[in-house]
Amino acid sequence: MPTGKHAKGKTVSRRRVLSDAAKTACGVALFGLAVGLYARPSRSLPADAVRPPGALPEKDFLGACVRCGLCVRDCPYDILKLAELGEGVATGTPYFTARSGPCEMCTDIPCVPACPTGALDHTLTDITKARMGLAVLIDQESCIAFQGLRCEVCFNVCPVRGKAIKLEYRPNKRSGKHAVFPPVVYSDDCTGCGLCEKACILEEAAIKVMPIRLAKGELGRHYRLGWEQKQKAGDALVTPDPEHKYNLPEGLRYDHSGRGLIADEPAAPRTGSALDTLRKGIREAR
Amino acid sequence: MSAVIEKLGHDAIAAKGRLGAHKWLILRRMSQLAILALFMAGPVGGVWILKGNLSSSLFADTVPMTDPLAFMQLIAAGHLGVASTAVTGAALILAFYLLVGGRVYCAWVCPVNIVTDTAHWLRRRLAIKGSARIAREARYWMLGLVLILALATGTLAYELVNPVSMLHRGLIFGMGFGWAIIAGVFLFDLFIMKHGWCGHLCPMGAFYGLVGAASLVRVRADNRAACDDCMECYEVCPEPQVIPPALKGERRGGGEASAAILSGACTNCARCVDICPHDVFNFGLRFPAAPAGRRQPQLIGTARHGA
Amino acid sequence: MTQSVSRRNFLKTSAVAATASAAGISLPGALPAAAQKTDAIRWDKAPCRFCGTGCSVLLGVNNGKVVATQGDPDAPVNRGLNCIKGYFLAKIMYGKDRLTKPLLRKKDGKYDKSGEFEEVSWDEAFDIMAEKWVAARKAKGPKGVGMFGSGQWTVWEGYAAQKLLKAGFRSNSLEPNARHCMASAVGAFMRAFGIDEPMGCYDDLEHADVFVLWGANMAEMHPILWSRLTNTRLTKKGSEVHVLSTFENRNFELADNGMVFEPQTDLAIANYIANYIIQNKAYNKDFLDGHVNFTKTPTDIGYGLRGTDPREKAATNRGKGKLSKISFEDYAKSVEPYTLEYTAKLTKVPAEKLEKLAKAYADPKKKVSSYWTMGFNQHTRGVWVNGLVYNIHLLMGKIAEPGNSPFSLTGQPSACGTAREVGTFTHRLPADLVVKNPKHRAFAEKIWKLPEGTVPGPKTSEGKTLIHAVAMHRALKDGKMNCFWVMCNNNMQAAANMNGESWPGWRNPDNFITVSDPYPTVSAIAADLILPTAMWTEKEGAYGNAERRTQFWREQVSPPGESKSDVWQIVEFSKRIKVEDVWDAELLDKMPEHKGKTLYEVLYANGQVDKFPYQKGTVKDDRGNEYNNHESEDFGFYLQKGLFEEYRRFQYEGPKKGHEMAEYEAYHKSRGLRWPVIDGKETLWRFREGYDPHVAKGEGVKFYGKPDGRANIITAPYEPAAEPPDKEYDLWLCTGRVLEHWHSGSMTQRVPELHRAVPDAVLFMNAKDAKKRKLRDGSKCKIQTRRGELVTRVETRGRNKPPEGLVFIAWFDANRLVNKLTLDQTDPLSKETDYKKCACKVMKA
Amino acid sequence: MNIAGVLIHAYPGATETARAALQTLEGVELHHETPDGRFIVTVEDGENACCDDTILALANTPGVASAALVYHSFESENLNASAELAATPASPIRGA
Repeated sequence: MPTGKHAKGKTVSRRRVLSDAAKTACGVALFGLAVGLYARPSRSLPADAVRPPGALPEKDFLGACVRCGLCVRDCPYDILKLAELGEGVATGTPYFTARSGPCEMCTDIPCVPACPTGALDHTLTDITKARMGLAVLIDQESCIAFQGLRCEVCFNVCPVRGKAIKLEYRPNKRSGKHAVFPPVVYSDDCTGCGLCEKACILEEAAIKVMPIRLAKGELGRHYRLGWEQKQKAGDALVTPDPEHKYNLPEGLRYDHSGRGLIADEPAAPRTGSALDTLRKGIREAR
Repeated sequence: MSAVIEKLGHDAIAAKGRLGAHKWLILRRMSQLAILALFMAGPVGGVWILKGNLSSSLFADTVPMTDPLAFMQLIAAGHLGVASTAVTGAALILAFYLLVGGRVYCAWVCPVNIVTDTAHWLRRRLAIKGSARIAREARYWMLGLVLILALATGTLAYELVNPVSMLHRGLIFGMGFGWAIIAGVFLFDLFIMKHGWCGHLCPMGAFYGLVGAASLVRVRADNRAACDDCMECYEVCPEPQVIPPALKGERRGGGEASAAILSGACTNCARCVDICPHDVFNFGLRFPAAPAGRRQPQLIGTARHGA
Repeated sequence: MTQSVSRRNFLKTSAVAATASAAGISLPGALPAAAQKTDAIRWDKAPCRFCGTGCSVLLGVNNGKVVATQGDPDAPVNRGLNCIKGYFLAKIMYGKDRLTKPLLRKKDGKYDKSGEFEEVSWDEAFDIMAEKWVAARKAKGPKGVGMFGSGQWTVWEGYAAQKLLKAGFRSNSLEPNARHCMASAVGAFMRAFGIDEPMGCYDDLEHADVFVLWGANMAEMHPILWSRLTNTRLTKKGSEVHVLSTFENRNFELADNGMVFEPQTDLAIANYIANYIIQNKAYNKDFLDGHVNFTKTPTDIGYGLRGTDPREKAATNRGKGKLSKISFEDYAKSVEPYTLEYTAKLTKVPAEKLEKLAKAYADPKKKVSSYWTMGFNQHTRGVWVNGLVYNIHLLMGKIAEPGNSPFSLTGQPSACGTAREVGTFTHRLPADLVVKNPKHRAFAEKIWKLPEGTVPGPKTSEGKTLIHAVAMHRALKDGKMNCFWVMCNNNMQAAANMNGESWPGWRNPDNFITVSDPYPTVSAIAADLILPTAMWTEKEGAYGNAERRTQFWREQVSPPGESKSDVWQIVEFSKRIKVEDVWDAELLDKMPEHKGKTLYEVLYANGQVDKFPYQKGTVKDDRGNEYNNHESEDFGFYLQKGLFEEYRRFQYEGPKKGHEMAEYEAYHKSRGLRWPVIDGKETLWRFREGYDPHVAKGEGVKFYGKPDGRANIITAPYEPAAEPPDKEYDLWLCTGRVLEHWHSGSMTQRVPELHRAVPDAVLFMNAKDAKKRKLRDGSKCKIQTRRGELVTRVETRGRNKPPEGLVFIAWFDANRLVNKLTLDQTDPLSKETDYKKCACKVMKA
Repeated sequence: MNIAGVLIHAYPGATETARAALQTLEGVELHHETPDGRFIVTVEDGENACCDDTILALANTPGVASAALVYHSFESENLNASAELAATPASPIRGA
């Protein structure tokens, strides 16, 4: 750094130079402290702002995005916008809100290659592998599908339906003769695109895209789910028992790992006479 | 000195005509506005020549350009796996400014320069005196701070408040409260400190200053023999400390100084070229050191103004 | 102060009510009601406005506006549940662009075909309409005028329309849009059983073990019935669900045996199952001997296209349907060619799936219920394929008993109640009577107190009178029909081949088209006179759902502006037609007392329809709430009750038994009664002794619709489709609906949430087909057929997954008029349009 | 503000005297009478008769066999307090 020596050859004392430098340094450091403190809260993304597909985890993303807006330009559905000062999202960084403009999950993902710095991870080529967030059906009380009504709009509009979101079939205990079709989200496949949140027909969406860190719990590493392990291994991890034998009364069998006690019903012969079928018909109806 | 201020530029106008005396200023403004227009053509007119903003952009979907300072902040923030587009973009811009002159960015591209120039012009019209005393080196501390901030917070913290990217991105993508920071810079330059932001604080200016130190195209005082010490170039130059070596020819450590203004701080804004009635200054390369004397241009009109 | 005083009164009333109830004293007058009404919403029942399931809902009305709805917890069909459309019933009447005044195309003050719409009064609207209708009737005879009604009409709207056309204008040109949806089902019922409407009911959903869906997207089109079917599948051990469809849809999620077959080859599948039953001797010999005749139907009957079409010229037995008796052996031989290998190859369905289905039908122990809707009915061999499933059920004797039920599901809320039972078809009269039978015509004239010969037969001195829906648009285009009144449907958007037939027909300069609708639909835009119509609970009404359940509702809110109900419009219009304008002098001489009268006095103020007095407060519920009835207030008598009671006489005194209904007031008290209702007792399963009062003791089963009490097994072969794909148009095009929207979307598209959920009709396409045409999910594409083209977006990840070679698109979108693409091919017997299969090509747009 | 609903049983044959006596009591209002001599009566605070005393007094008015208090609503005089009381939301779990 050139020292402040004046052209006129008047020597400036070293002390003065150092004190000047110190004053400048302090002023700048104070400014730096202010900016640093301001930067800290902006690290936490508000829950309803969702980063574009392929975005790095939030902390790394803020260190990788130069706020250039090229991804905003290349989104064919124009849902991305750059955060403006005062919007709670780090100024200039791209985001979308699921309820008003969800990601339409383009199969060729035009926004990712557009990012010059790699803040949107260029290795993402299959849109179903994107993890922008996780849809969670938070409010089961207001979701009318949980009450037994036939809605399933979120299931119908999901581009990864049948994997990211499935309908669970349950008998409707209250009505006794209907079924209930509650939608269930599976975090392995949900990309967090937000199409379900936008389509939800309630005044306030019952299904919302949450940041993954808020939505996901985590199984202790010390424990595994037995049936999943068996399926993954393809076979029992510990060799199954040899065949069991039991003392049983006549006409009964015992299925060890299945349904337990089984009575063999004699097959009812089909009588030729019309009256039988008639009487059987009414008996069964009652 | 006040007499000089009122009649600032009259001789140049007398010598080269109103247009000739503002040639470089007009060219500069056209360049700044043209770049902005190219960026705005997309969202406003649907004509996509230049996409993105000054932090990073794509020319005709092929040529990537990235702001090198932003690139350095990325590295400092720990994002080492920067994608190739940004690397080529930064290299391209760096090479360009190495060629054309580091702080050419400030004079010919940066939108905030228009803001600070207006403030400076207004300051002169309102004859506001008094300027806070901050050393010009403060911007180098600011540059260091920007990189330390990126290192410490792991994010591009400075970009949250950087007026340059804020203004440009605001114009293209939506300003929000960004205008508050721009107004801050404007008022700072107007009331608190002459050439406050660009001259003393802007880390981008500092960065491009360092790049400019080695750049090829320079303003040269080849015709310094014709200088009649009217001091108008000192008045209009935002970085007056760069002029004496080239104009006066004495190098601090003695010996003949190069006719070219070598200091990186010079923004190649060519105000000196415009203002000087005797065409002492002109654009050239940093070599050769010796001034190439040139025939004195014919004076239009006869009045030679007083000292 | 006022607030606290009313609060005090309220508390005092509560005190009185509580004390009275504690002491078991019933208080006179409105005191208890005032105490009960906590949030000032009046609840009353109504059947849902949409599909044929017939869920009952409770409407909450607060100072003249529907503010809330709820599923009716006490309704047996849905027990408090609704689908997504039912959930929004409160919003469908309040679209922003609701029509409130009649609109007539005018130029410088006079009607002009190419003028702009201007608001006119009801008088001016009906005057110009009467003038046009009388002129057209005189000039072009019975076919000069025509009315296109709907399966969404209430029962009395259909009945009043029938009287206006058949008795008033002496013309049989009355068709419902149910021609597009249920005509094939009716044809098959009449040929097999001699009487219309299914013999089972919804309880079969709980009793059956096996469910077979033939071309029925129940999961989306009958959501609550699908919910009941799913519950049985989940809770009953050994129950199975078989689904047959031309593309994979939502029902495949629950299907144990889902089959995607080549369009039109369902004929072969049904014949194969019959063949399997016969080869394995699984048929119920006693049932066949006791109750079934074997017949065959003429083959190669064409595709209902215009006569000039080469395919029609090539048809040997064009439009013929006369059955002829055959023996059981002949029938066995006729289905013999449909072996498993042949059927599997033809249908492209894996053989083991076909066999699994056949086994389920053939297993005597398993109760089987078959369900079908448009996949079977909208089919160029619709009547045949309906009959082929009846054959299977008849072979096994699995019919008309709990759990065993071939069940033709109805699309519209009152296609059964109005179109089929009241008979608003060109060839029908109420309660299964037919126009071509002189005795039936005479009976109608007796009930209606009209001179003999008023109701025209199929052929009169003025030429042929019968004209079905598709022929109407052709007649409009050819100028044979000049006046057309479209009520309660959106036929411009719904009819096939819009560019070729519908649009030129309606815009033919010498035609006068009237459309009655609450909203500015595509049909309204194409019309010359638009009449603003009251919707659903803005009028007293009655619907009949798919299980013969007739449900009534009261007028709960007043229609907006000057809009009036369809029945008011029909009866008001009849005031402007003098009898002399439409009856010839010779007919009038037979009943001179009608001379000089208007059709209103002859048809409606005839001592029967105006029998019941009406004054404010006549209509009230058992909780003391009073309801309006804008029609009866206008005409001075209880119009709806009069029409219904006169209609009921057809059921009790008419030649055809088996359609009896309860009296008017009973339906206001209950959530619908399943007819025949004989001395207050409903019928669940028809033709079965013990369940059906028309079957005497000891008869077991009696198909009393047929003179000999025996049903018909009708053999029919597989015949190819009218327009299969070829080199240039290389894909099948299938059209249909989605759960979130009803028909042409004129109501559901105006509900913001439903529009947001499903904004536009996308083209469901197989991913491989898309890749071959350089298309991917979401890219714009153009669909083109020989008749028109359309631009929309491709969907390869959606709810419907078509096989390679077939694409599907819904027709609810007014911006993407799918029926520009479809072919106006029909089943030559039932004249029902086939929207499910024609050839198209798809390219990048 | 006190409002009470009281069921009065009169002695057989003494309904006339009971009715007359009831009408004289302040703050008492006769609403309904059944043939078998039962009265439905509401009791409110009068200027100088407090509701509770009146209820006690009812028991021993001539011709009255028994007076059973069935309904009693007491609210503080100012309105909004009572409004809040009325508007307490039903527990969310059970649903409105």
